[in-house]
Formats: sequence, C-alpha cells, structure tokens
Amino acid sequence: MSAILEVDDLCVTFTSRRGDTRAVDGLGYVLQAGETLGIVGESGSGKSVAHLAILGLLPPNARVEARRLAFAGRDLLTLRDDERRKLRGRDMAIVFQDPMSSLNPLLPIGLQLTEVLEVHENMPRRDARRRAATALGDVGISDPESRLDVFPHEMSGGMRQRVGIAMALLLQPKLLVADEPTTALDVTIQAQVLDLFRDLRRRHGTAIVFITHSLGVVAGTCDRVLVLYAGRAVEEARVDDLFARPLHPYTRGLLASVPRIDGDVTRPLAAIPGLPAALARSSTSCAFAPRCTLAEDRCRAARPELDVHTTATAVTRSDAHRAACFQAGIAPPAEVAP
Amino acid sequence: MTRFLLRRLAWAALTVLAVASISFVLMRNVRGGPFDSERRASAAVEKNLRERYRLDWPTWKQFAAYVGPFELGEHGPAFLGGDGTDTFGGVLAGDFGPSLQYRDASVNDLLAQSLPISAALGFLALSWALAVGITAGIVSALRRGTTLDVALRITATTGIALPNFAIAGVLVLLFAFVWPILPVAGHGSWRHLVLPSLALGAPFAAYIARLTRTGMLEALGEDWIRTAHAKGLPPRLVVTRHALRAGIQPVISYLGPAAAGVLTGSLVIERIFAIPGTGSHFVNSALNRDYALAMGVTILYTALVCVLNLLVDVVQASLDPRIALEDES
Amino acid sequence: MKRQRDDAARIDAALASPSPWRRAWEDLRANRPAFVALAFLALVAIGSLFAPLLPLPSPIALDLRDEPLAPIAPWTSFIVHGFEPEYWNLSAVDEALVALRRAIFGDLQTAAWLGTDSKGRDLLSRIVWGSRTSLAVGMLATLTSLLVGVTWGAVAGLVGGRVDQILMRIVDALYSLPFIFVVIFLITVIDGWREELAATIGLERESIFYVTIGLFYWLTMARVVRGQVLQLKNSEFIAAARLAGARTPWLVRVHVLPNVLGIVIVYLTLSIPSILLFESFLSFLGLGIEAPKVSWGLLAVDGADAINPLGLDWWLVIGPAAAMGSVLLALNVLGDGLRDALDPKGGRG
Amino acid sequence: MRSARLLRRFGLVLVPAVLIAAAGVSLSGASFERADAAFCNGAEPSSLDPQQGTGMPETRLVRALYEGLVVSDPRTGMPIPGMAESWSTSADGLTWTFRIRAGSRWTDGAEVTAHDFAFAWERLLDPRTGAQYADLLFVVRGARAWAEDVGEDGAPTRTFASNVAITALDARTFVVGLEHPVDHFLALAVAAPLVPVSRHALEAARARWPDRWQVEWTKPEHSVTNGPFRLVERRINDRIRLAKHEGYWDADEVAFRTLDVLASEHLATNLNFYLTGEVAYLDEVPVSAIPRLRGREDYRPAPYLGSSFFRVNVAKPPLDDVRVRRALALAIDRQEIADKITKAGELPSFSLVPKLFAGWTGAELRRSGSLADDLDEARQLLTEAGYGPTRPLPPIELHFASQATNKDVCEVIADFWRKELGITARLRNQEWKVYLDAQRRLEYDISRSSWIADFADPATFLEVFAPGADNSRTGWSDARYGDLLERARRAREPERFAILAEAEALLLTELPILPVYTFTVTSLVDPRLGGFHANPLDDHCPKFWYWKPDAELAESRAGNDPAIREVESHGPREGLLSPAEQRRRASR
Repeated sequence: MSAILEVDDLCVTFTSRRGDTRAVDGLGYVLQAGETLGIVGESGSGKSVAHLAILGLLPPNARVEARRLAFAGRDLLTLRDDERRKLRGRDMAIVFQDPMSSLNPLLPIGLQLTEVLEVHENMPRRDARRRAATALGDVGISDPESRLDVFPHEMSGGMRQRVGIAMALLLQPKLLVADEPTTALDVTIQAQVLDLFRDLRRRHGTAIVFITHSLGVVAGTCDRVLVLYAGRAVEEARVDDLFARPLHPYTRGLLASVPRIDGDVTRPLAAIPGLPAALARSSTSCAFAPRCTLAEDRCRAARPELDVHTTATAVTRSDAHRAACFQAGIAPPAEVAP
Repeated sequence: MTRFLLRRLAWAALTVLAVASISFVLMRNVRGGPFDSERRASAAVEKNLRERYRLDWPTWKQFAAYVGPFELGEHGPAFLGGDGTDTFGGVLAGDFGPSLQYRDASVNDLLAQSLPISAALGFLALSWALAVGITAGIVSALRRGTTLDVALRITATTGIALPNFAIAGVLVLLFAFVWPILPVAGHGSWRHLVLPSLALGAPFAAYIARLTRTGMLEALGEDWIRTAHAKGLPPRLVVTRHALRAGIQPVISYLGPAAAGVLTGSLVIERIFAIPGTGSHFVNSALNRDYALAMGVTILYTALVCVLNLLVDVVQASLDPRIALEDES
Repeated sequence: MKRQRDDAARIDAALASPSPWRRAWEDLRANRPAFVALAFLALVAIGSLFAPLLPLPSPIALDLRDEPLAPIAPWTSFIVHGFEPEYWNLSAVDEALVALRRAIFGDLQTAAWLGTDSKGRDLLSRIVWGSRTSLAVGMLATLTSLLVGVTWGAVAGLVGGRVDQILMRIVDALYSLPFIFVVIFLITVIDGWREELAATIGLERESIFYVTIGLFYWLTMARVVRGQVLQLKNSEFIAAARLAGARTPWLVRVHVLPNVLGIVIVYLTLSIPSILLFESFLSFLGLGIEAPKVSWGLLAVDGADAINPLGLDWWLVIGPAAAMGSVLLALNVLGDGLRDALDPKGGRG
Repeated sequence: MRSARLLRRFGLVLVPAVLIAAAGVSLSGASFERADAAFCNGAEPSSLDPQQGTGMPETRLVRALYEGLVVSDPRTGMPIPGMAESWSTSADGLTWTFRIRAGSRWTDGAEVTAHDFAFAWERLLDPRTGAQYADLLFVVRGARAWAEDVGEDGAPTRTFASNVAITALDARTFVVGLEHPVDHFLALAVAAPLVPVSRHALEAARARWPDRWQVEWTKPEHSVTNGPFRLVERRINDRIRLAKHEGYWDADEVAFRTLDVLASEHLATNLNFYLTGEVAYLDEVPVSAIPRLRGREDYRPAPYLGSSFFRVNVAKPPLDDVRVRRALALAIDRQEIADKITKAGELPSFSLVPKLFAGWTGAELRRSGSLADDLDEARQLLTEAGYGPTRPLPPIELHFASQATNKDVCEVIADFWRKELGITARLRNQEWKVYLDAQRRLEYDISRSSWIADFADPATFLEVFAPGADNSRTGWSDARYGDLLERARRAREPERFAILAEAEALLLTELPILPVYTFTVTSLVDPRLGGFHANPLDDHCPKFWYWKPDAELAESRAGNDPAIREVESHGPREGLLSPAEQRRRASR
C-alpha cells in the first residue's frame, strides 16, 4: 500500500522576542492509507503543533524544517502555497479539539459547510446545501436540513463537534488529523464520535492521525501508536505490542497511571513524578531523564535515538516496535526491511 | 423584533423629551438674551419683542406652548382648529416656531434648508472615511509590523493630530490655488462638497483605521480563523468573510458616536467652506441666544443620535447573532 | 549531582512564570518602539512640568512686529540675552522655579528657533507652556473617560435588559445636550462667583473648563466598551464565572476589563487629540482658557489662520501640529505596545 | 424570529440607503448659473424687513432692494434725490416737504406713493414692529411721545395721524414736521430703516397669513421692493440672488442684470472667494493678510465713521477718580496698536467723534505733546491720586468680547500699563452676549467697546453718553453734558457744531471713555469694478456698479502711483455697462 504521509526529522521552532523555542524536535513516522495512528503525549509535548505544521496552519513566526515531509508522494516543503492550500480541506482535513471556539460564531453552520464545497468544487449553492445536509446526517445529526441556518451558539458542544467532523469529511479526504476530538466531550458523546471515526475508516479507507492524551481512546481506535515526550518520539509500536510490552519507562509510567476497572481502589494511583518538560528542550540528554527512575549517567550524557527493539516476527517497517531509551532491555537493534 | 423597535422608539421619545426640557430651562438661565445688542432698542420695543416670542410667559407655560398647541382655543394654527392668531403650532404639530435671530425665517425653513446639506456632507465624509479606514486597517493588520503598517499608522496619526481646520487650509491651498480644479468654498454642485468632506472625514478615517486594525488583530487570533484556513479557503475569503465580520465590530459600535461627531465636526468645516449646513446653526443659535433655533437643532440632534444608535445596534446585531435584540434578561 | 541541579534550575526558571504585569513590563521593554515612545512621553511630561526652569523666553513677552519672524537655524544663534520674567499669575511652585531659572541662567534665553507669531511671542516657548494646559486637559478627560466611561459601558453591556436601556439612553441624552449652552452656562455660573470660588477652594475657571471637557468625553468610550462587552457576554468564561456566584462588580473588574483593555487603550489614544481640539474650539468661542494663557489648541487655531494663499507662515502651523502630532504618535505606538504586552495570547506572531 | 432574521439581513443595507437619499435630496436643484457680480456681505442678514434691520449686512441688502427719499452720492457721500425728486424746507426749518417721483414702481407693478412712506415710518415708530432704529425719527414732532405711550398690550394708545407730524398729503407729496430744526435731516433720511415698504403688499400679507405674515412676506415669491434690484432667491447662510428691477425709475443706469450677495463670516474664506474671482468686493480682510496686501491696487483701506475706545466704569474705585482715568487715557501707545496690531493704518484717536465730517473739528484729549511726556504726566497724576510704590493701584481688569483683535489690543495695553505705570492689568474675555450683559450691569473695570455712526453726523456719537441714555453703560451721568446736547439739538449750523464740540471737550476731560483709534475699513475691490468709491459710512449702493472694459481699466491704472502693484482682475474683459452708459459712450 502507498504511504499517505511520510514524516522524517520534522522540527518546528517558534521565534519570539523572548528567544526561540523548539516545539517539535525531530519527529518521524510513516502513515499508510487506511491506517489509524495514535499520537499520545502530555500537553506541551508538541503533538498538535507537529500536525499543524504538516497542514501548514502555523502562525508566521514558526520555522518548519524536515528531511522529508511528503503527502501521497508529493513533497509538501517545496509545494507552492496555493497548491498546498488546495490540498487542505480536500485531501487533508483536521478536526480541532475545542468545539466551542473552532466554528465561526457569526456565520450559520450551513454557510461554513457549503463554502468548502463552493471553493474546492465550485458547486452551485443548492447542491452544496444538499451535500452539507447529507454530511450532517452522516455524523448522526437529526433533521439536518433545518440545522443549516442555525448558528454555532445555538448548538451543544457534542453537536458542534459533529459539525466539525462533517466539515472535515465533506470531500472524503485521504488524511484526517483528529486533534483530541473527544477531550471536550462527555463520555457518552465520546463513544458515539469514536464510532464515527471507526465507521469512517471502514467506509472510506481514510488514513487517520488520532492525537490524544487518553490511552483508553487509543486502545479502542488505533492500529499503531506513537508516544511523544518533549517534542520527540520516544516509543512507536502496534497497539497490542505497546500495551503488552511497553519498552520506554515513560510509556510504562503512562500505562501505570491509568486506573483499571479491576484495580485495587485503596492504593493511590501511580503518577509520574515531576512536571511535564516545558518547551525548553535539551539536545544533549534524554529529556525524560530528570523524571526517570532508571536514569543513569549515560542517559544524561547523550540523547537516545528511536532504535528498533523488535522480536524476530517483525516484518515490515511499520510493524517494528521502537523505543528511544538506553534501558529498553531488549536485544540491540536488528536490521529491518524498508 | 417590532416589539424591540417600538420599545427603542419609546425610549428615544423619552430621551428627546428629557433633553428638550433640560435644554429649554438651561438656555433661559444662561446670561444674555436674544435681543441684547450693542445698540439697545427702547423699552417698549423690547417689551413687544419679548411678547411676540412669548418670553414674558412663565417658563413652564412657554414649554407647554412650545411642545404642543394644548390650549387650542384662540391659539394654535388654523389647520389645527385654532383661529390662527398664534404664530406657532408646537413641536408635536411639527412646527418648531419662528427663529428669534432670523426674524423672517421659521426654524422649520432653516432646518429644512440646512439639514440635507449637512447630511450629504456628513455622509460623504463618513463613507470615504469608512472605505479608506477599513481598508487601511485590514492592510496594516495583515501586514502587521511591516514598514507599510507603520507608514499607514503614521499617516493615520497625522490625520488625527492635525485639526480639521488646518487640513482644510492645506487642502484649499493645494486644490484651489496650486491646482485650481475645485472651488475654494461655497455651495452649489457636488464639486463644492469634495474638499469639505475630505477635511471633515480625515480624523474619522484615521480613527476607523486604528479601530479596524485592532479589531482585525483580535479576530485573526481566533481559533475559527485557523479552521477557515484548515478548510483550504483562499486567504482573501478568510479575511473578508470570516475575519472582517468580527473585526469590524468596534468600528460599528463607533459608528453611532462617529456620525454624531461628524455633525459637530462640521461646525468648523461649514464655517471654513461657507457651507449652509446645520453646523453653523448649532453654534450661532447658542451665541445669538436664538432659543427656538437652538431647541430645534437640539431636538433634531437628539433624535438623530437616538436613531443612529438604534441603527448601530441593529447593524451590530445583524453582524453578530449572539447579540439578541430582544433583551430576554 | 551538580548537572542535575542545573537542569532542574533551568527547568524551574522556565516554569516560574512571572506575574502578568511584570511579564507585560518586560514585554514592553523588549518592544523597542513602544519603549522609545514611553521615554519620549515622559520627557515631554517633565519638560512641561519644569517649563519655568527651561531657559526659554517668556511665552507672552510682546515684541510687536509687522510680520511673524521665521525660524532661525539654532546653530546661527543659540542663546541670546534679554530675558524678562513675564508670566500670567503663576502658582507658588512655578514662581520658585522661575526664580531658580534666573539664578542659573541670568537673563539668557534661547533664540527664536521656531520663529515667533505676529506679536513677536516665541513659538517654542508657547508650545512648551501650551503643553501644560493641553496635557492637563488630556489627562483629566482621559481619566474621566477611563473611570466613568469604561465602567458605565461594561455594566450596561453585562447586565443588559432594563439597566442597559436606562444607562444607554442617559448616554444618548448626554450626547445630544447642546454642549455649547452647557459650557456657556457653566462658565457664566463660575464667573458669577469668581472671587469666592477662587478664594475658598481655589477652583478657578480653568479647572471648571477641564471638568466640562471631561463631562463630554466618557460618552463614546461607554458606547464602544458596551459594544465589546456585548460580544464577550456570551462567552463561556463569563458564564462560568457567573455560575461560580460572581456578582457584576467582580465580573467587571476581573473578567471583563482585561478583555476589553485592547480596545480601551486604542480608543484612549484616539480620543486625546479630539479633546485637545475641543479645547481649542472652546477657546476659539471665548469659552476656553483665559488670555494670555496659551494652549496647543489655541496655537493650532492661530496657525490655521496663517495658511492663506498670499503668504505662508508655515511654522505657525507646523510647530503646534508637530508638537501635537509627535505626542499623539507616541501615544499610539505606546498604546499598541501596551495592547500587545497585555494581550494574554502572548501577542500574535 | 422570522422578522429578526430579515432585519438582520437588511440592517447592513439600511444604513447606506438612508444616507444616500439625504445626499441626493440636498444636491438636487442646488446649482445656479454665475451672476454678473457677487460680493461678501458677512453674516446672514437677520431680516429683510428694512424697518427691523440692525447691522451692516441688513443695510447693504436694503441699499440694493429699496430706495428711500434720498440716497448718498457714491463719489461725495452727499444726499442726492432718490424716490423724492425734489424737497423744500419751511423758513423756520421745522417742516420738510418731499415731492415723490412719478413713474417709479414696486416689483409688483404698483406705483410708489407718499402713502407708502407714511406707512413705513409709522411702522418704524410702532413698538410692535420691534424696530431697533425707531429713535431715528424721534426728531419728528410727537413721534417720541406717541411711540413711548404704550398700553398693556404693547400697542400705542393714541392714533398715529393725529399725533405725529408725518403725513402724505397726496400720492406725491410727503410732509414731515420736526420738534426742532434739524440741518442734517437729509443725512438722517438716507438711513436704511427709513426706506418705504409697499403698504398694499404688507396689508395683503397680514390678511392672507394672519399668524405667519412675518415669515412669508419677505420670501422671494412674495417680496415687493422698490429699489434697483429685486429678490430672486434666498438660501440661508449661502447666498441671496438679486436681479435688476426693470420697474425702477433709474433702471436704465443699472449695469448688473444679476447680483449675488454671499453670506460667510469666516474672513479667510472670504479672502479666498475674492482671490479666486468668486466675489468682486470684500469689506474686511483677515488682519494677518494685511502686510501682504499693502501696496496692491485693489486693497483700499479707508477711514470709517466708527470709533474704538474703552468704556470706564466710573462708579468703581479707583476709576472713580478722574486723575486715574486721565492717567490711563494718556498711557496708551495708540500708534503702536494701529501699526502692529490692527495694521490697517487706523488713525490714532484722542476724541470720541472721528474727524471725518465736513466742517467738524470737535475736541481732543488735552495732551502735552510726545508719548513720553504723556507718560510722565500719567505717573504724576497717579502719585497725585495717592498711588505709588507704597500703595500700588489695585489690579485693573480689561474686559472684552472674544474677537481676535480685541484680545490682542487688550494684551498690548495691559503689557504697556504693566511696564510703564507698574499697574497689574488682568485680562477677562467673555462670550459676546455675556460681555454685553456684564457691560449693562457695570460688572467691569474697563471694557473694550466701539460705536458705529447711524447717520453722518457727530450727534450720533455724543448722544450715546447722554445722561440716562440706554447705551451709555459707563455709570457716568453729567447734567452739564445733558444741557449741552439739549442746546445743540435746538441750535442751527454753525453754532450746533460749536456746542457739540464743547460737549465732546467736557466728555474728554471727565473721561468715562478712553479713546484709542478710528476704524478703517480694509476692503478689497476688483480693479475692474467701476462706480465703487470709498466713503466714511462705507455705504455702497450696487446701483452704480459696473465692470470697466479694458480701455477704461488701462486709463484708470495710468493714473495710479507707480508703486502700486497691479493685480489680475476677474471681471469680464469686455466690461459690463448700464444701457444708458453704453449709449453715452457710443455717442462720444
């Protein structure tokens, strides 16, 4: 299958009066068509910024560099702005986290949907409204025709998120980035929205990048997972491998802090000591070292690379189980077919 | 909606009545009278003049007669059933009475002749100020921090800093003497309104540019602008349809006071360009203690301010659905 | 272990976020143009306050001439003799400053760098002394429009309903009061008890004049703030705060005001010029400050008369306009700097 | 909610639509084709009713629209026949009989008769008209008593005809009886308020609009006038368009077919109007422009029957001491003010009455020669009055209305007194009406004032300070002065001038006023405008105006002093003459 998205050594640096901050520090992964990749990490780990960079939605004071950034084979870095703009909304789409502020409060929902169709397909107004109505129907909104003239503040959070999703899927994009789509929703709505994503993958084979800080969500929806810490990938693996045998101490800490339904309610929840690494990165030592229980001198002396620690059965590059930690405790990295 | 309009018009009427009554009493307690002049007339003449304009009546009675022809009897104009011996039918009958300064003109004539001219001048000044101001505001918001932004801001500041009579002087010098393409002053065709509306509009253009710039910066910072970009909309559409609609809000709420300001601003401009607008009546009626004309202008001005503010609220609501016109609370 | 302490210290430093005001101050200092503007304004304020100390000719000393004297290049004649301490009745402090100035400079004074008006009065000196009146007027009116205007608008916008209606209709009413009558009325009332007022509470005509201007200048601010608050009113954080039991005064002070600050600052820097011009308009009508005192507005009025096709005494216009213009430009730049510095979203890119 | 959404959509459209409509309305029908000539008339006239006029703007319009018994000759200023083709006075000088010209018509075609004059003069005297200049006719026998004997309703109690010696014997004979002989009665008769009004037109207007006739009868469509021009259109604060009145007896001598009278008070704007050829004549230029206008052929400053002085509140110490008043009167550098402040070459004046009347010498403030000597005498007087370094003179307040030149003059004088006499003089400006009210209530120390002549005779100035006169406002009431004026009223020339001079001498020793200078009119007149001559009353009837053709312009320029700078004229090169003048020049 062709790779939808190839990201290699992506770095994003914000320049401001108070000095430069590197939000994303060498992120790399490959996403196949129809595959759902989970991106997990605490807030401030750069998971959203990275994907805003991929879509080209960062403010002017952001500097984006990468060895390779390609979408369906086309190199995004050298693409002209208007060419890249045509991709957005048609082939690449994004659903934002906060439904309250991601819809224009001054315009009715219908217009915010039909304008995508008019811009990309210059579809006449009446057909666009019908397509928008069906899209709303697809995301489970009842009586969609009458919703078109409604304003965002007249809808609930859940409804608005559904509109956001419908808006992203209007033109069946090849890639959908979902930036914590369920965080702002309560659990029941969350489940319905996750069903939408699963149904979406089944019907249209859309490649989805699912950004979240909830491991529970990842378990239910993603094929593979990438764990981010302080702007870098620290572990990448298939969902089952990650939950079965977490290699990186940070991942283990994350998994341990998830309360289990059958867990012992008397014991306090395990939490990772210290605070999440602020934007001030260091390129000479493992960023997790200050909080890592296994940290040794070599962790502070050099920065571990994302090496493969896979068992013999691993076949393709995307199935490999990688971790960026000297203490991963698995045999030295084996050669892997591309 | 109509309930909202009715309520607002009721409030407007109340405001006009309040302002009218305060002004009515205020004027009569200001030192100096309408018939004071360097060369005083005889006592008998002065007595007659005061009676002609009912200044000898007690103030409350004057106000009652001013507002409406209540005792129709022997007073009140013919068309309202009076025997016509009374020169004036009261504001409710649409008659603002005779002017005290211009003895052979009624306030209705004075206002009828002057208002459309001031309105035209004000409209031209405001419309070019809006057009230039909004575009400059958007450009300097989008090109924030570039030399263009700084240049626009500096010109905007000079537009504010220079008094409009200084701007008028310079404009006259340039376009009536150095390149004599426009008349120096006076009133006749649209060409007579070009320079005055430029001079009158300059400070407002600068204001609007500054307010638009700030409004746009705030709007462009919103999350839903990022959504608009994420949808692949062309930048121009993102700015006009999405950002501008929110960014224009401070300008809209400024429009009400701006329109009222244009009227007062025109006092100076109408004097410099010899334009027969309401501005000169505003000042001269006060200086001449022409109570009738001053009341006429004040009531007109109050009504105008109320209507303009109503329009602004309506426009603001039509731009931002979240602002409910019917105040439920 | 030392390395670990350094790392921890570095991260702690990054984490310890300074209070918003201190961060704003640092931001402002980092923003060079805004800081230059602030410095310039401080300089003008000091110059205006210590005007009697500066070796300037008296602003009202007459040297009757047929035509105004054109500006002289400073390097041709820098300092000349012939200073006569001619002023209107100054306050005790100013008298002391004048005495100090004579001790330091004797009868030296600056030459007519900016030229003179048709009555031979030095333009530079009149601009500096004029700044006292104009800045005082600007300050008072700004203060009034800040205190009264912002709160009035915020409360009206927030509470809405009947209160909003009443407050806004009062604003409409005040807007349309014939301000000329009110000003004449106030001035004549004060003139009536001129001696007693000056003697008892030292409230002479000039301060009433400032109050009158202040009376008119918070109205537009109230309307603009109300417009903004209406927008904010439906946002979630206000609803949340209200839910948490916050009463209106608290809402206004903590939630609404910081959010409205951007527009308020911009609007303030815009309204100061029109206040100065309103003052000149009143002086033009003879209702303003008393002769022979001077203000920028008055200088602008005299200057405007100087533009006539026969001959251009350009400095009479450029002088006051440049003075007013530079102060207003500084205010605008500072206003923008403040707006960005205080903007919680960290000043967009 | 449906209508709310509709309104929301139209809200944006509503605002511009309303404003565009307003703009359209105002500009419709606003344009005019250019008049043959135009002139700036200053403020908008307060009334076109000749009897209610007060200031110069009204007078200039009355000169164009109406014509009285006599008019002043444009060149000499002496009274020449107007509606009255001839007149005679009785031996005792008490009765004047005027012969009204036949064939001169109102603009509605009716003949002008003596009855119109009687009607107009009665109207002037009748307090119900509200005429400010009613006192012009108080020289007529019985007029004052009739006008002041007023009932409860403000109307005169007695009938006019039987009490006032103003009668129209028949359509062409108009007889006026006087209280006492008045040699300058003709100078009085020239005054604008004494022009006739059409009795039949005004009475018809009163019948047609019982309550609105005041406003209707002077409107262009109803206006009935008898002067060289008639009213075509009036736009308040803009312009009044006049056209030649063909029914006027001397229409043949009138050159301009159309004439515009512009209403604009801003001097700089008026100057711009003139410099771009919009107007042919301007009666006042901004003081700041004077230095650059000097020496131009069209800049013609001329002395004017107006006197500028300070009123002194004689009731308020220290000004109640005549020595203090005299000291202040002496300590004024009048030449400096004329040269450097008013700049129009005003004549420094040491008397109240300008020295512009034929045969009038009048009196002067007693002075000892140069300004320095006067200052010494002033200081000496102050010490005599008991003031000096030990007991300084209390601060004096210079009170003035806020016109620019007033402020400058007061600043200069205050500065001069501070330097020369060590007096602290404070300045207090007040808005015009408040200033007048303060003067009337004597709430001032020294107040900047002026007086313009109502008619060409010294009495108009001196009567102002008669004991009990409304306009005195100085608190000075001197019986001797009153007797002198009474005797002068009865006297005939030449004793009358002598008595008036004696009165002025008394005034200038008691000094309720501090004379400063005589007014100068700073007019700008297009070099091609013919028939325009300077005169002390600045009284110019547009009847005599015409455009000089090139030949005549060159000829009149030849006579100029070579130093005079020629300027571009905006008048038509071929000139515009009255039909009669064209015939005369053709025959020559």
